[in-house]
Amino acid sequence: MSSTGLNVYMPVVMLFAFGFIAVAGALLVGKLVRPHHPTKLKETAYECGEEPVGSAWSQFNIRFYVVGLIFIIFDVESALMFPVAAVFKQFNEIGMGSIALCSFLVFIGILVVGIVYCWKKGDLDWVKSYQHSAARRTIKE
Amino acid sequence: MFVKFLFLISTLLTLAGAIGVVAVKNIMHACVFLLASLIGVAGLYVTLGADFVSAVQLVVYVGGVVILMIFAVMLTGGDKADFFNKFGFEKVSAMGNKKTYLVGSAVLIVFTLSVGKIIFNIIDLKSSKDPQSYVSTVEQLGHLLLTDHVLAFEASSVVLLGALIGAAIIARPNRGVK
Amino acid sequence: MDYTVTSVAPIILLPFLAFVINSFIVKKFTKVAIVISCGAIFTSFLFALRIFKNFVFDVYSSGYHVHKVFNWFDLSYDKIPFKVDMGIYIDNMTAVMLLMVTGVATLIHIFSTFYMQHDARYGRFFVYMSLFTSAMLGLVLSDNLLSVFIFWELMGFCSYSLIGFYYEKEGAGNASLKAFMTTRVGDVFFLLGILALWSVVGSVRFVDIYSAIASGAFSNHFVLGIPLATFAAFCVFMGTIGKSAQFPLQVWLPDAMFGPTPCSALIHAATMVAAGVYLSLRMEPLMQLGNLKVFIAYVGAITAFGAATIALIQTDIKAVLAYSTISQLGYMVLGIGVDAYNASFMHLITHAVFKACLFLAAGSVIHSLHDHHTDSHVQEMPRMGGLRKKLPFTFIAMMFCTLAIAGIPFFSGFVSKDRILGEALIKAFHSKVYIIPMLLGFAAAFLTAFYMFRMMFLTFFGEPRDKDLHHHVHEEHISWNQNIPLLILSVFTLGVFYSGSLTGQGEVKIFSKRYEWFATLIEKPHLENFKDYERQPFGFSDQKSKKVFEQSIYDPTHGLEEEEAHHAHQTHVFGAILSIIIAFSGVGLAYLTYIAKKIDPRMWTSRFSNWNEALENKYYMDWFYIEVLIKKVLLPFNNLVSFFDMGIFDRYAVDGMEKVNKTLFTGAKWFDNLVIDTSMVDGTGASVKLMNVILRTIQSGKIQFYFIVIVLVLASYIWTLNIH
Amino acid sequence: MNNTIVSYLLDFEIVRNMFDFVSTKFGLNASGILTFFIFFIAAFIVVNVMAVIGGLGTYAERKISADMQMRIGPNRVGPFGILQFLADGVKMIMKEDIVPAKADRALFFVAPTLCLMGVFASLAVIPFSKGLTLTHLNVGVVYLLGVSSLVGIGIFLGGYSSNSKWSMLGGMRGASQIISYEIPVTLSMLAVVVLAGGLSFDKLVDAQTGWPTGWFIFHNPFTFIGFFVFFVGVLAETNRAPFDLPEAESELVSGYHTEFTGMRFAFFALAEYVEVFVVCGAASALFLGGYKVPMDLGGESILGQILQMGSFLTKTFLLYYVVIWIRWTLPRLRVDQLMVVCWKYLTPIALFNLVGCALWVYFLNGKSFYELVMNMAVTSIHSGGGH
Amino acid sequence: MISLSSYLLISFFLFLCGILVIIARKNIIAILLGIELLLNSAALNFVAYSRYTAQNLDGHIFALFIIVIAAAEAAVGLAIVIRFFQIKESIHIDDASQLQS
Repeated sequence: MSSTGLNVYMPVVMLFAFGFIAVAGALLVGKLVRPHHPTKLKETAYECGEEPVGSAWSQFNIRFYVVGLIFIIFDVESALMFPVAAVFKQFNEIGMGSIALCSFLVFIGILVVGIVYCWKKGDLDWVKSYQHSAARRTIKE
Repeated sequence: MFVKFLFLISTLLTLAGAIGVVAVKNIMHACVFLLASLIGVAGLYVTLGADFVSAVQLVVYVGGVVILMIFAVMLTGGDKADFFNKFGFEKVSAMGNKKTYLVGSAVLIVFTLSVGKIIFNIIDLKSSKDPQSYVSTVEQLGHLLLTDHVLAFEASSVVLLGALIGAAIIARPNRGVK
Repeated sequence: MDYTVTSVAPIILLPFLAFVINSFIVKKFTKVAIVISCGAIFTSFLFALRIFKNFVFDVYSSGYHVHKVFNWFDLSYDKIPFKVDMGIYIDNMTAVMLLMVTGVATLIHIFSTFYMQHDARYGRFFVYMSLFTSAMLGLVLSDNLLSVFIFWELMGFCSYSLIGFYYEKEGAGNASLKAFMTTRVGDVFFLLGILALWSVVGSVRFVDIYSAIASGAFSNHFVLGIPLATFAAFCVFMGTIGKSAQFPLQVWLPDAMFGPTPCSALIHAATMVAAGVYLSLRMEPLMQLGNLKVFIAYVGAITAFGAATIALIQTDIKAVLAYSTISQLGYMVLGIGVDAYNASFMHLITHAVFKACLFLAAGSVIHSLHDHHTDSHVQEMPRMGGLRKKLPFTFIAMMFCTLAIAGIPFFSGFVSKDRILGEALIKAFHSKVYIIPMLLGFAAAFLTAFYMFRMMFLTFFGEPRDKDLHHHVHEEHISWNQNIPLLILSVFTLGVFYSGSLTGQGEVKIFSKRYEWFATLIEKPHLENFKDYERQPFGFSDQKSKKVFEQSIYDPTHGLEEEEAHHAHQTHVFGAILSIIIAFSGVGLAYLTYIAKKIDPRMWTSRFSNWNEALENKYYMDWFYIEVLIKKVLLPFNNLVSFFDMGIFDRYAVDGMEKVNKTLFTGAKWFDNLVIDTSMVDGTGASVKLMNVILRTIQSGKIQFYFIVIVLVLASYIWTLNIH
Repeated sequence: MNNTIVSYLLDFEIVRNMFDFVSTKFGLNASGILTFFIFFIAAFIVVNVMAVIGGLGTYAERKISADMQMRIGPNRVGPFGILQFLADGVKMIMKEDIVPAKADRALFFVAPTLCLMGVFASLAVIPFSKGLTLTHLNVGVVYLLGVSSLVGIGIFLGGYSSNSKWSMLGGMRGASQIISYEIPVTLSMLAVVVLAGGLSFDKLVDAQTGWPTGWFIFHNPFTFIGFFVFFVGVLAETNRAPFDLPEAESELVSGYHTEFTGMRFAFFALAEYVEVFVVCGAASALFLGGYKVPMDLGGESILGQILQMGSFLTKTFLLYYVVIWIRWTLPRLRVDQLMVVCWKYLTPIALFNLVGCALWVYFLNGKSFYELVMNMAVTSIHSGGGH
Repeated sequence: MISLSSYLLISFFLFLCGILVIIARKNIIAILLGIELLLNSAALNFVAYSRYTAQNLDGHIFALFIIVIAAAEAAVGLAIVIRFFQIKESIHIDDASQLQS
């Protein structure tokens, strides 16, 4: 086909560009047509009519991080699993399926060990661990 | 043709992102700049014919690492010094000052000189033909991961397991209370 | 499949696997762990039997060996080769060693299940034992000095942890530390030797060293003016001295008896101390090249004699055995010194068998003698006596072994020791230098017979000296893990297993099949075979084609001329008769002293009182090491260094500045406090601050500072590279 | 290596002639330029069609909800109010663009941009048909995952940049929910990849057949479960009900886009609706035979492509309808239930499916359930004929 | 087309930026960002070399494992940061200069 095989990535770049252009262009076009009368009250954050106190950028609970942590590990492992899964069938056809299956299963088994550990330790349930910690804190204090 | 274009914008994205990570004062912006830089690196991978690596770069970095970084920023209490907050923000927004940047640039100069002594005389920016045509690497990578590098494949899963358990133990909410 | 993979690798892997598994499960399932350990070592014993059969019965050839090499890591940069291989090298010596180690270890494991069963750390003992056994097997199987060194250190660690097994007991910790440190001295030299060999040969594999020696690569290499061959040989031999407790460094072995008796049997009698001798035997051509034989002979003879004399006055049964071990090791080293290669290795094997048996027997004696007042086991011989009736099987086994070690004919000890002494005699006839070692050897033989029988008589004969203790001893019954191992071992103290004839000379034909296998198969490495030697890569499976190695036949002349051989035979026969006489006289003297009570031992002690005192202080060796070497030499050195560090540097560099500051300040205030005051004080103060800052920054926990240092070091390294 | 719309069009004589004509006319190798133009036109068409579909999505949502709640719904603008979304668009543009005082202005712009870029970029690999699709990257599935994870960052930044409590909570929830539910989705995709033996969408679709018997959803029991795992997962990833916690009106006013007005909000909404279409398309391509038509009617010709597109869009819109239907049927989950559903039910099930598929491929050589049954029937008939 | 040296220069520049971030920033999370830059530059080098000099894909494998390591490093490092923040209420690097809190 065409000069290099990389042309297949052309649409990707274009679509990124479209995404950007859409937002930027629309905002620019909007500037021309839309009114702009900022007032103090408009520019305060909406909190159901309450006066916003302090910043929203306060500290969040650590459970979010634990979830993200488990996610990234699984994400990486599945990303590594993709090529293996892609060639699994070929290996099975050329008769090396047992090797592929064994390494695949070992990989998934180790993955399962991780999730089982987190399950047992209560990292997966959202509220309970938090309540435990809160209860302990109150007891401790 | 398109390759050069892609290379160009990826390079621009990468370097701009890197400079932004170095320069900006707001760590959330730094994270976004890092995101840009990583996407640029993914584009560079594409120009190098490493399609799967670039896809994994997108999945893992863009989808995983950056989100984790942002979470960590939020968990350590945001980034602005001028808000009242009991977690010591004035420390959190310590994104370096003149002194540290001076020291860093001095070290960089030394490092650049010593590395440049080697690379600046072997460098040529306008070399010639394209080495290989672009082919799909997924199957080859799968073969390699199952034959030559199978041990590393399994070992990486063990590494990740260790990272998961260790990080979970470290970051567990009710750990400090015990 | 490859021979090394199918039947050699399991020997080392199984015990190691047992160690790995047990170290996880030993807390929960102690029984399972013990079964695993014993099963693993027994399985590898079966494998060793198979190898022994392949080597001795299938191919009956002295030159036959299997050598497989695999690449450990390869850091070769294009011009500079840096490639480290590991490999497995098996010849007849290895096969015999494997059989001995695995067999003895199996029996000791079985005995330990009886001896240690009431112990608190029953399971952990077996974990250590498995690791130790696998390390010993690896050492025997390895084909280069580097892996030998690795396993060597591994065994050192195991002995450290096994000597300190009863760490709550008084002095056990110190004993383990002593053993560790003392052998460390030898290991440092050993490592030096390895490096020296590397510098010449470019490899540390045995075969490469042999070929280098054969091709005379060592000529005109010198370190510090002495030939490098001598230097390397001396360093390697220092390793032997440290490991198998030769003269200057023998102090650790007696203290090593703090460990449980089975581990004493395995480590400090049968195998580990033998490893040193094994190494010297492997490197024998190097010793030859380095003209170190006389030195070795002297070291061995002195060790043998000195240890035997110390053993005379010991009252602790295990101490007697420990000193006899040192003495027997001295014999082996003496054998190396006097070119009795074969005999020395034979003595290694025989000694391993009977000394293991002796220790196990002593263990069963100690185990049966339980003092209920102090709730402890008794090891003192003066409190024993008359145990023959109570412990008949132990008595039988121990008697066999005692006969063997004392050198009574028809027993293994006689065969091997007598051959060593015979060779020494021949050497002595040839050159005057060897006369003293020869005499010391014979004297040690006499003493050996004496103190071993003294131990026997004090333990088993006569009237029980501690009635209450003797009363509590239970009647011994035959049981699979108490005395069956002893009896099995004691069977193998008979000479016929090692040599056809009583003197170990000549050959015996039965059904036209030679039964002089030991003297025939174990030979010095023929260097010329290694001149052009190619090794097979790992997995390359051939049996090195048994056809290539024709069956070797026993050569009664040992390759000597006619009258030479005749003379040698006469000398051997003379030596044999002499040693028989000596042994019997020793036994008789012991009999007169301790059974017939004709002679009062106190008479000896009073007559040689000052010598006796020296013996009781073990020739002041410990005193020398601790009082003189450590306290007078090492500590002052340390103090000097630390003094320079703290005293000079801190005081004068840091505090001194402040002192200067103070004095200047006072002086300034004293006569004038306008100009000098401000300038001086602030200046010096600033300088003090500066110095403090500098000193502090280096040690601050600032990660970024460390990172900067790393980057700069990296940069400097890159700067030094020159790539064109 | 990849077949794109260009490589499909180049099979036609006309196109090649056109290429040659232009090349000779301008005396240069015009293939690159023409490729660019074709791609540009195609991408432009796709983007606009998608925008319209997203707009229609809002309309359809209102209509269907009205239908379910016995209302009439929008009926003023155009016939049946079908032009409602245009009116909405005009209104959005005319709206004043308010940026809160304490907001992070830069990220306030970046957030919707990231969302839209991610969603549009994921359109590149949606297989409308074998030929007339933008491009079949050979890492299609992984690419889809990667770019769609941009949306999560966009949503989070949207919550963060508008410095408001509701938005912040919504953003955090949205990000954590999206990343959590990415795991079961990825694992179900892996199961399909194992069966098909390839990552690009054309490989994945060509491994199926036009008849439902050859779809991956009916391939074996594991994939049958896996489809539902996948569907629930993508529902959560697009913040659709019952997983719309990030924009839960009742708790957080409007979630991460509380502070967004005018076009910015419009882009968030557009991104959401287009992403729903994208994931429905992915689901139909992975599990429901994608663009396959029974008996490959039409084959490679344009007509065949039209038919394929028809079958693909039919399945996709059916799933789209199901999505909306679910939204107006099921109540919303609590956040703890959300996490429990993801980590304790979907992920283990997905892992189980993955292992099951691997074993299926290993032991049954990847034959589908239907094939096995047919073989059994055939063999039994033969044996029956035997006596 | 594009030469190897250009990729090397880009990755070198990334490396420099990473070093500068690590040295100049005082915020631990920012330092982790710098580490990500370093790892990316290394991976870029690997892939570039595997395209231009080597004929095999080992460079890609290396890049994959670098990504794996980077993910693990980010997970553990950020966990440490968060724990440290809960103890010290600060993520200033200079507060992390003692071994015990």
